[in-house]
Amino acid sequence: MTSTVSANGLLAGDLPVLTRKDFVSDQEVRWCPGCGDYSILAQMQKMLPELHVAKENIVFISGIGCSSRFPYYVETYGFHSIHGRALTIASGLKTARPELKVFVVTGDGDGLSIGGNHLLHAMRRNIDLTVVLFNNRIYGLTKGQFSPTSEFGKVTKSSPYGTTEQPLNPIRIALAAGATFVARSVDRDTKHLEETLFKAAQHKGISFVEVYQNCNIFNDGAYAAFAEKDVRQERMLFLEDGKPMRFGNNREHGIRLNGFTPEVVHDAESDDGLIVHDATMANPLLANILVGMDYPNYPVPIGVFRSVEAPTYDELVQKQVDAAKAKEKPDFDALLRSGETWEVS
Amino acid sequence: MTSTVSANGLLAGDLPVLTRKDFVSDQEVRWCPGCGDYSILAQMQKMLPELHVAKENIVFISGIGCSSRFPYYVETYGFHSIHGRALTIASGLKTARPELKVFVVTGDGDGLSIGGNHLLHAMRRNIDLTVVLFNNRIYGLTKGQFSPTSEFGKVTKSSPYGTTEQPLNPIRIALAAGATFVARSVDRDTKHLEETLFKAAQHKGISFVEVYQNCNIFNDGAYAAFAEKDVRQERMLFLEDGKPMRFGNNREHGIRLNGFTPEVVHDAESDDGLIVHDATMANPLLANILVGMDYPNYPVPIGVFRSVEAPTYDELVQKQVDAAKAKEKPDFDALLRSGETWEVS
Amino acid sequence: MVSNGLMTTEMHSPPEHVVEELDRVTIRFAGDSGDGMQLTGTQFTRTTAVFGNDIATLPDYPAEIRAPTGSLPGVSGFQLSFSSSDIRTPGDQPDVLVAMNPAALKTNLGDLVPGGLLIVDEDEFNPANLKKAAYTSNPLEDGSLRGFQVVAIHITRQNELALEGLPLNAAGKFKSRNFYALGLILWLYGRPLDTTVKWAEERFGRSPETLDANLRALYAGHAFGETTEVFHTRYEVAPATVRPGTYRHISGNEATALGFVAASILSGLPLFYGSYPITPASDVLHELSKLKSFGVKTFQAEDEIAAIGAAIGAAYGGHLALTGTSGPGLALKSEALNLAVMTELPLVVIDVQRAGPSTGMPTKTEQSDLLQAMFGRNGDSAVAIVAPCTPADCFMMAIEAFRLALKYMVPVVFLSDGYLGNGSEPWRIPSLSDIPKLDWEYAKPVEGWQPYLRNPETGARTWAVPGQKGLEHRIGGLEKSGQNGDISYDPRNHHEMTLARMGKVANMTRDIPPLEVSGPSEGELLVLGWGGTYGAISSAVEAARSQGKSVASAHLRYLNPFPANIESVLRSYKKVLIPELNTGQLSLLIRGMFLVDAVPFNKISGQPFKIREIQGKIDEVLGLRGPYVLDFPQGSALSGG
Amino acid sequence: MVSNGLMTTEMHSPPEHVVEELDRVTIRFAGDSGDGMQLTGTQFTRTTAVFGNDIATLPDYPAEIRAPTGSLPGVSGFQLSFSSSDIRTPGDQPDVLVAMNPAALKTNLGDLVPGGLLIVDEDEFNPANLKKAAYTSNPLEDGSLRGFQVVAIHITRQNELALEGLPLNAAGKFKSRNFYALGLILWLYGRPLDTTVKWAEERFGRSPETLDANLRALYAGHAFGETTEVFHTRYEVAPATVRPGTYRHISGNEATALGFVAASILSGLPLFYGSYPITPASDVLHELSKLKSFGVKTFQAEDEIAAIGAAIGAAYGGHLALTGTSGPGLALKSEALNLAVMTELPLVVIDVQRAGPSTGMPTKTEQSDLLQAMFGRNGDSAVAIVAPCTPADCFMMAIEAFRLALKYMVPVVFLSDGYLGNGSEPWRIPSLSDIPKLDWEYAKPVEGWQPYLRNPETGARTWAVPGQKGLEHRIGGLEKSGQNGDISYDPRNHHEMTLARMGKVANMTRDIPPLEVSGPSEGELLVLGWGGTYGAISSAVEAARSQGKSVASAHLRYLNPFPANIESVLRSYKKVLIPELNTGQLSLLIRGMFLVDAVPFNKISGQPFKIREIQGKIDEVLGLRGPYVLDFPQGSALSGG
Ligand SMILES: Cc1ncc(C[n+]2csc(CCOP(=O)(O)OP(=O)(O)O)c2C)c(N)n1
Ligand SMILES: Cc1ncc(C[n+]2csc(CCOP(=O)(O)OP(=O)(O)O)c2C)c(N)n1
Ligand code: SF4
Ligand code: SF4
Ligand SMILES: [Mg+2]
Ligand SMILES: [Mg+2]
Repeated sequence: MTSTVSANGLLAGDLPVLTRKDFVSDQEVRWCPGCGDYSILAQMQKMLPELHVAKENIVFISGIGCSSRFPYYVETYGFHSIHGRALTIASGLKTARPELKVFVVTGDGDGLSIGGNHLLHAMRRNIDLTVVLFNNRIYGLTKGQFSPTSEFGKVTKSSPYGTTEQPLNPIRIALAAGATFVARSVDRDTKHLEETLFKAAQHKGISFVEVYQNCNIFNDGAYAAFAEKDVRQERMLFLEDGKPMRFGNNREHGIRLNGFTPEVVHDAESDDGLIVHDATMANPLLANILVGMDYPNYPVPIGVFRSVEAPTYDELVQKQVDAAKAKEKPDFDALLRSGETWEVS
Repeated sequence: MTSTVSANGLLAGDLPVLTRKDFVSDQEVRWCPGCGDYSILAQMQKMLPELHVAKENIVFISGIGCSSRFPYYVETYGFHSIHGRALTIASGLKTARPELKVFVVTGDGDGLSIGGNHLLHAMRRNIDLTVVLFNNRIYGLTKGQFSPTSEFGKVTKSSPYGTTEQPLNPIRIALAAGATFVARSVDRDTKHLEETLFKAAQHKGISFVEVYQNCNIFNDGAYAAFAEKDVRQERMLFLEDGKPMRFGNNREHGIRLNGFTPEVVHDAESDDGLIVHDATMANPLLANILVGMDYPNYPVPIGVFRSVEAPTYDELVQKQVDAAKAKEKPDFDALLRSGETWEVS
Repeated sequence: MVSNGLMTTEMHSPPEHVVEELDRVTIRFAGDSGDGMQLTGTQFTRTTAVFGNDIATLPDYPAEIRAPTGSLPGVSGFQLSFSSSDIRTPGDQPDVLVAMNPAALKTNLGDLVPGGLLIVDEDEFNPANLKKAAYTSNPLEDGSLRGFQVVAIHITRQNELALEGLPLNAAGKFKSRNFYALGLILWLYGRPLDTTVKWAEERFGRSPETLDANLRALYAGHAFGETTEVFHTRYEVAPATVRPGTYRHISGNEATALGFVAASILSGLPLFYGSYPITPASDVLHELSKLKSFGVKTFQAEDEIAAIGAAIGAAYGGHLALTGTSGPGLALKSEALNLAVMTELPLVVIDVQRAGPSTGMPTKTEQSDLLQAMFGRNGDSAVAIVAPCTPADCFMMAIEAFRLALKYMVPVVFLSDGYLGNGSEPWRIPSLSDIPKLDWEYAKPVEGWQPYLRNPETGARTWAVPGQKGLEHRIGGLEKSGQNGDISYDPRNHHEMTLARMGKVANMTRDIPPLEVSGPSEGELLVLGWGGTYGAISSAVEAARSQGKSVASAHLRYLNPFPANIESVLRSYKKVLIPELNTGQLSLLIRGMFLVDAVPFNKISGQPFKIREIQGKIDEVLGLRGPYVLDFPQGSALSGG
Repeated sequence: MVSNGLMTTEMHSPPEHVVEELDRVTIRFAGDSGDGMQLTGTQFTRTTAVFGNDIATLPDYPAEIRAPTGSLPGVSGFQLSFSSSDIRTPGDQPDVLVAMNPAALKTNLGDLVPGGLLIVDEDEFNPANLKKAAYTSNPLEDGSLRGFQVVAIHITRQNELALEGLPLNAAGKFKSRNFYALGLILWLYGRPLDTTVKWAEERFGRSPETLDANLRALYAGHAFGETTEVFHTRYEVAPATVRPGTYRHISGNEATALGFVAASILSGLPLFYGSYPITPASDVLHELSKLKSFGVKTFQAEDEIAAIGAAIGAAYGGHLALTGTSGPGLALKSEALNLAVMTELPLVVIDVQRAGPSTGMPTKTEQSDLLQAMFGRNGDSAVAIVAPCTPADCFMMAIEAFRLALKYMVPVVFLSDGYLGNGSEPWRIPSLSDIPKLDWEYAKPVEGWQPYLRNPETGARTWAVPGQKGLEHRIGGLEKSGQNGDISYDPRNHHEMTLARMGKVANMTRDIPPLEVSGPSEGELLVLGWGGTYGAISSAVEAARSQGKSVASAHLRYLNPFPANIESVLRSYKKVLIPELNTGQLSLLIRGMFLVDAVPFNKISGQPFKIREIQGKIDEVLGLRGPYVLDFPQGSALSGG
C-alpha cells in the first residue's frame, strides 16, 4: 500500500493492489465486433495495474474517431475531446498537474491529419505524456475515407480513383520532432503490445506508441501480410535493446548495414556484422534507418525505436515556478505598487 | 520570346526577357532597416528572371509575419493571407491551376508553429510549390516572443525565465515529411542564396528552403557566429553534389563518418574517407546525418540536402481528371438520370 | 396478438384479403445496423416512387459504425411515408413498425401510432437479445404491446427454410432476412416485385449465390403475405397526381453534389471541392470525388482549415471554389472564411448542420448554425446565406449560391442539415438547358484597372486571376485601400470598406426572389420557417387552413439578405410564429431587424418537427388551446438510447 | 510663424512668461517610430499624474515593427489628456501637437484643433524627409499651416549642441531628441523634471553615457523654454480633486494581467494561461509570464487552438484556466470553446478586440467581436460575456469573469479592446483584502454523486477533478445524459441539456449588479454603451445634461446575460441611442431581445469615439439638429496612411 498526495491538496488515497477488472468501466464497448481496438483496450487494462498508480491519478484523453472512444471504457478519469486536440488538452493538464499520469489515445486521422501539428509540438516539448496512436490507415468513424497513413493509390470512399498522395510514417515524424520514446506494436500480438504499452507508460517524458490496428470494416487486413500469428516471426523484426537484429521462425536471418542501406542476411550463421539494436542513442540515426524498412522488402521492425532521457516540459515549468516563488517572495500588494506610485490625501 | 497559354484560356502573353527591376513592385518596403529580409527579397528578384516564366504566371503566397509581407514587394500576383495558412491556399491554387509557378513565403512562427501541420501535409503530397521559410528564430511582427526554432532556455518577452522547450529543426521535419527538395541558405551569403532559390524554383515537386535570416531588432546576430563573411568558410559546410565534404578557408578540413556519427577531419590531405555529398539518394539518411550537425561542434551544412524526383500531387490529380474525361465522356443529363428513374405522363 | 405463421406451408389455397384504400401510410423499418434496414427502406421507396406515390424518407443510422449486434445503440432505422397526394415529410409517426429484434422494438415503439401495425421477427426475441435490449420480460408475452396490432413472425426460421439447399451457412442466410421483410411489406401494400428484382440483379449480378438467396427471401416474404391469414387486410395507396416528367429519387446530399456540378457546367468554370470528412457532410465529398469526368477536383485536406484554405486558393485561381463541412468544421473555418470576406473572393461553404454544440449528436439534425454562419467571425463581416428547404431543393439552391457568389464576389454559406442531406424525395429531373447560365467575368487589363474598383450596381470588385498579363496585384487580409488595394490604416477608408463589403450582401436583396406566401396574403397568423422544416410547417399550415383557420406560411430560402418583401409580409399578419430546430436563431434576427414580436417555437431534440407539433403551437398562438408543450416519448429516438 | 530659436544662447536674461490657467489640455507627441515618442508620452504622463492631474492616454504604434525611417507608415504617436477635473478620454483632438518630422506632421495635422499649438523640429524638414512624407512643398514655408500657432525649432541641432563633447556620434546624439522635446513640454506646463530624472537614473543607470546624454537633452529643452521668447505663455493645469489613496498608472492590459492574478489569489487556485501571441493581446502574456512567483504558469502554445486546449486541460485539472487572444484568434478558438461549453468547465477567454474582419488593422481598436463571442460556435451554445469599460476596470472585471466561471461552470469571454488594453489611466490601488474571496468547490465522493448533477440554484454541474478517489468519470463533446453523463442521443435529454446549459448563463442575471444609470432615471434619451466607449459616452452625456438636455447614460459591463433591470431602464426613456465601434452589434441584441427601437450610432474606423461625435448624434436624436455625419479628417490616422 502506497499513499500519494496530488496537487490542490487532494489526497490520492491509499493504493490497493489493483487488477485488470478495476480498470473496466461500466460503459458498454461500442466498437465493431472484430475491431483491433478491443485488443488494445484489453492490453491497456491488463497493463495499468502494473504501473502502481492510483486509478484516480490516471487520466485518458482522446480526440474523435473510433479509437478515441477509448476513455469511456477505462475506469479512470477520462476526457473524450474534439477532433485532433487531445494533445493540447493533455499538455495543459499535465503542465498544470505534473503529478498525474496522463495518456493520450488518438487515431491516424485524429493524430496525424487534423492533429499533426500538436503532435510535433508536444514531442519537441517532451511533455510527460504517453501517446498511443491507433493506426488503421483509414478514417473509421466517418466510414472509410483515406487517412494520412493510407497507401498511395488506395481506393476509398473519398478516393474512388485512388489517392494521389504519399502516406506519412508516424514513427518518422515522432523521431524528427524529437520524441524521447518511440515505439511500434500491433493489435494482434497481445504480449508485445502489453509490454510496449508498459515501457511507454514508464518512460519519463513524451512516449509515443504507434499501434498497427486492424479496422475490419473499412480496411480489413491492412497488416495481415506480416502481423498474423503464423507469419509474424518471419516478417517482423522484433527490436530488442543490446541484441543483434535477427528474425525468422528460428531467428535465422539478420539485418546488417550496407552504407546507409539496411540489408537482410538470410541464414546468418554468426552475429558478426549484424546491427545491434540500441534505442538509447542520443542521435536518432539508427532509428531513422529502421523506420525506412517496409514489408515486403524487409521485415517490419516492431518494438522500441528510441528511448532517451531528457528533462520534461512540465517539470521544467514547475521548477521555474518553484524557484521564482522561493526567490521572489510573492507579495501582491507590493506588485500592485511596483513602479511609480503617488499618494493623494 | 516564348508564349504560353494558361488555364481558363487566358493568354499568358509573349514573354520578353525580364530583369530584376521587372520584379520590383511599387510598394514601399517596410521592414526594419538592416533586416535580413531585404537580402532575401533582392536575391529573389534577381533570380526570378532566370526562371523564364512570365510575371503573370508567378504567384507569391504568404501567411502573416514580417517575412510574410514579401508578396507586396514582388511585381507578380501576390496573396498575403492569414497566419499559418499560406500553404493551404497555395495547395488549392496549384491543384486548380497546375500551370502557375507558385511560391510560398513563411516564417518560423508562421510555417512551423501555427502552420506546422500544413507544412507536413503539403510535403508528403509533393505539391509543386517552392516554399521559402525565413527562420529568424523569433516572432518578429509581434515584437519578440520565442518561436519553435528558438534555442532552449532563450530569454524573450514571453519567456523571461528562459524557454523550457527544445526547438524544431525545419530541415529535419521537411525530410521526415518526405519533401523532395530540401535546402538551407543564409541571408548574408547573397550568391549562395540566389543559387539556392533558383535550384528550388526549378525543382518539380515541393521544394523547401530554410533561410537563416537575421532579425536585427529582436534576435540580432542569431547566426553571426558562423554566417558572417569572415568566418563563413571556416564554420559552414557548403554542400556540393558529387563532391567530398570539405570546408575551411582553403577547404582544408573534411567530414567523415564514424559509425552514424559525422566527424571533422582537420587538415585532411586526401579526400579518401570523406563523405561525398549526394542529394539525390532516395533514402534520406545522409541528409538526416547532416541535419544533426550544429555549430560549434560542426560546421553548419548549407546548400541542398535532398533533391529527388517524384510525381507531383497537382499533376496526378490533373491526370485523373483528364483520364476520366477521356474515358467516361461527361454527360450531365445522363448523370442526372443514372440509377432508377420513372416517367409520369 | 396474431399467432405466428410457421404452419403456413401446410395451407393449400391462399386466403382472400380485404383491400382497404388509404391516402397516406408511414412505415418504419428498424433493426440492427447489420440487418440491412437502409436497403430495405430504400427498395420499398423506389418501388413506391415508380408506382407513382409521392414519398418522403428519413434514414437514421446509429452513431457507431457497428455497435454490438443486438444492442440498443446499434439500432438502425428507415422511415418513409407515401401518399396518393402531395406530401412533404416522412410522417410524424409510423403507422407500421417493422422491428427485426428486441432492441429495435425498444427504441422505436414509442413512436408508433396507438393501434398501429407492429411486425416483429419473433425468432429474435430470445433471452440473449432481450437482455441486450434491457428487457426484463419478453414484450411479446408480457402484454405490454396490447395497444398495437402485433404480428409476430418467425422471419429468421422461415427465411432459413426458404433458403434451404443454398451453399450458405446460417449466418449467411440470416443476411437475407431483410429481403424477406421487404417482400412481405411489398405484398401488404400491393406493390410489384419487379423493381427490386431488377435492382438486385444489377447489384448482386457478380455474386449469383447472394442474388439467389436474396431473391428467394423476397419471394418467400411476398408469398407469406399472400398465403397466410396473418393479415386480414391489404392496403392500397393510389398513385399521386404529379407533374409529368422523368423522375428519380434523390437525397439532399446527392442533390447538393449534383447542383454544384450543374453550377460548374452553367458557369463553364471547373469545380474545386476542398473538404475534410465529417458526418453528415461526407457524402457530398464521396459524390463529388466520383465526378472527375466533369472536371471536378476534390481535395481531401488535412483539416477543415486547410480545406477552406485550398478552396480560397482555387477561388483566387478563378475556379468555382467550394468547401463543405458540418457545424464544428464551420467553427474551424471561420478565420479563413473571414479572409475570403476580406479578399472578396467568390466561395461557397456548405454546412450540413447537425445537433450541437461541440460534437453534440453527429447523426442528428438541427438548425442551430444560423447565427454562427451570420456572425461567427471577428469584425463586421457579412456573408450571404442560402438554405434549401427540401432534399431536391438542394440542387437549385446550390446553383443559386454560386450565382450570388460570382456576381457579388462574396462568400455564400449554404445551410443544409442532416435531415435534408440524408432524407430523400422523388425529383422531377430538370434539364440544364432550362436553367439560366451563371454570369461572371475575369478582370481584363483595361486602362485604369485597379484591384478594388467596384461594379456600381453590385458593389463587387473585379476578379483578377493569375495568368492575366498586366493585372499583377496583391490582396490579403489586412484592410485595403478602396480602389488600389494598397494596405491602408486610414480611418475613413476602413469605415467605408466595412460598409462596402456588407453593402454587397445587402445589394443582393434586389436580386433574389420575393418571399412567397402560401395561404391568405393577410390574416391572423404567419408561420415563418427556413430550411428543412418546410415539409412540416407547410403541411401543418395547410391542415390548419383546411380547418378554417386564418393561417399562412412562408419559407425563407435566403437568410442573408432577406427577400425585399419580408417586412411587408411580416406586417400583414397579426401574429408571426417561427418554428425552428434551435433555441430561436431566426427569431432573434427577425425581431431585431423588424421589431416584430415573433413567437419562437423551438425544438432542440435532434429530430425534425412533427406536423402535429406545429399544429399544436398554431392553435396555441391562435388562442384555440392552452400552452402547447412538446412531448418526447420516452426512448423514442429512431436509434440510440 | 514663430521664428526659430537658434540664437538663444546669445540672450542674457530669461524673458517673463505669462501664465494661463487651463482646465484641460490634450497633447499628442508624434514622430518616427525610432524617435521614442512612446517614452516621451509616458514620461509626461507620469509626471503629470504625480502632479495630481487626472489623465488619460492613447498610444498608437505603427503596424510595422520598424517602417523605414521618416516614412508615413513609420509614424508613432502618443496622445494624452490631463485635467484639473475628472476626465475619461484621452481627448477628442490635441490642443498641442509635437511633430518630430514631416511624416508625423502629415499624418497628424488633420486632428489638431484649429488654432492649436504646433511644435515641429525644423531640422527634419529637409528635402529627403519631405519626399518620404509625400510633401511637394515644405509646409513650414508654403503657408499651409496658417491656421495654427506654429513653433518651429531646430531641435536636432540644438540638442546636438547641448550634447557637445559627449563621446557620441551624430546618430547617437539624435536619439536624445525626444528628451529635449520632453523637457520643453514639461517646462511649458510648469512640471518639475525630478520624476523624469529619477526614472532616467534607474533606467539608464548602467549606461552612464546614455543617461548623461538624455539628461542634458532634457535640461536643454527645459532651459530653451525658460530662456527664449518663442513661447509667450506658459500654461497651468491645477491638480484634480480625487479620492485619497495610493495611485499608479495602469494600462488595460496590465490591469487585465493583475486582475487575473488577483482572481488566483482570491480563489486560492493557481492561474494557468495558455496563449499564442497576437496584437494587441500579447502584453497580457508578457506580463503574466513574469509572475511565476505567484504560481502562474504560462503556456505559449503553437497556435490559438492549442492555447485554449491547454487551458481546457488546466480547467479540467482544477486550475484557474485562462486563455487570451484577439479577434482572429477567437475565431480559431471557437470549436474548442464549444467543448468547454459542452463539458461545462470554468474557463475565461480574453479577447482584446482589434479592427477586423480578418487581419484587418491589428493596431487599431474596434468593438466588433461581440456577436462572434455570443454566437460564433455551432449549435445553441451560450457563454457569459463581460466587458471592462476603462483600462483600470479590467482589473475588477477580470475577477468578475472568474467569479462567474467558477460559480456557474461556464466559459466566460472577457471582451477588452485595443483602446482599453493600450490606453492607461491613473488607478487608485485597491487592497485585495477589500475584495470578496472567490467561491468554488471540487466535487467530493459523496453517496450518489454523478458528474452532471446540478446545483439547484445556479444550475452548475460539479467540478470533479482528477486525483479525487471515487470520482473517476468521463466527459466529452458528445451530448451527455443529464446526471450520469453517459453519452446520450435521447431527444428529450438533448432538448433539456441544451436549455440547462443556456439556463446557467441566464441564472447569472440574479447574481450580477443592476445596470446603473447616470443622469435622470427617466426622460428623453438614454445613451447605452459597452466596453471602451465609456469615457466618450459618459463625457458627452454629462456635457449634454449640463446644457439642460434630458439625457442619461448607462454602460453595460455584462453583455451576457444582461443585468436584470435592463428592460425597465430601456423603457424609461423615449429614445435609446447605442453608439458602438461596429456596425450595430449590441443594437441588434437589444432590439431583438426587447423590441426597443434603439438607434444605432456606428463608427468603424479603427479609432475611438470623440466626445463631440456622440454629442452631435445626441442632438440629432433629440431633434436639435439635422442628421449627424461622422467626418473623418483626411489623413487623420494617428499613424499609418
Ligand atoms: C472538427 C471535426 N472534423 C471532422 C470530424 C469528423 N471525424 C470524426 S473522426 C474522424 C477521423 C477518424 O479517423 P481516425 O482518427 O483515423 O480514427 P479511427 O476512427 O480510424 O479510429 C473525422 C474526420 C469531427 N468530428 N470534427
Ligand atoms: C491567427 C493569428 N494568430 C496570431 C497572429 C499574430 N502573429 C502575427 S505574425 C506572428 C508570428 C510571426 O513570426 P514568424 O512567422 O516567425 O515571422 P517573422 O515576423 O519572424 O518574420 C504572430 C504570432 C495572427 N496574425 N493571427
Ligand atoms: S469502423 Fe473500423 S476502427 Fe471503427 S470500430 Fe469498426 S472496425 Fe474498429
Ligand atoms: S522585426 Fe526583425 S524580422 Fe521583422 S522587419 Fe524588423 S528586423 Fe526584420
Ligand atoms: Mg484511423
Ligand atoms: Mg520569425
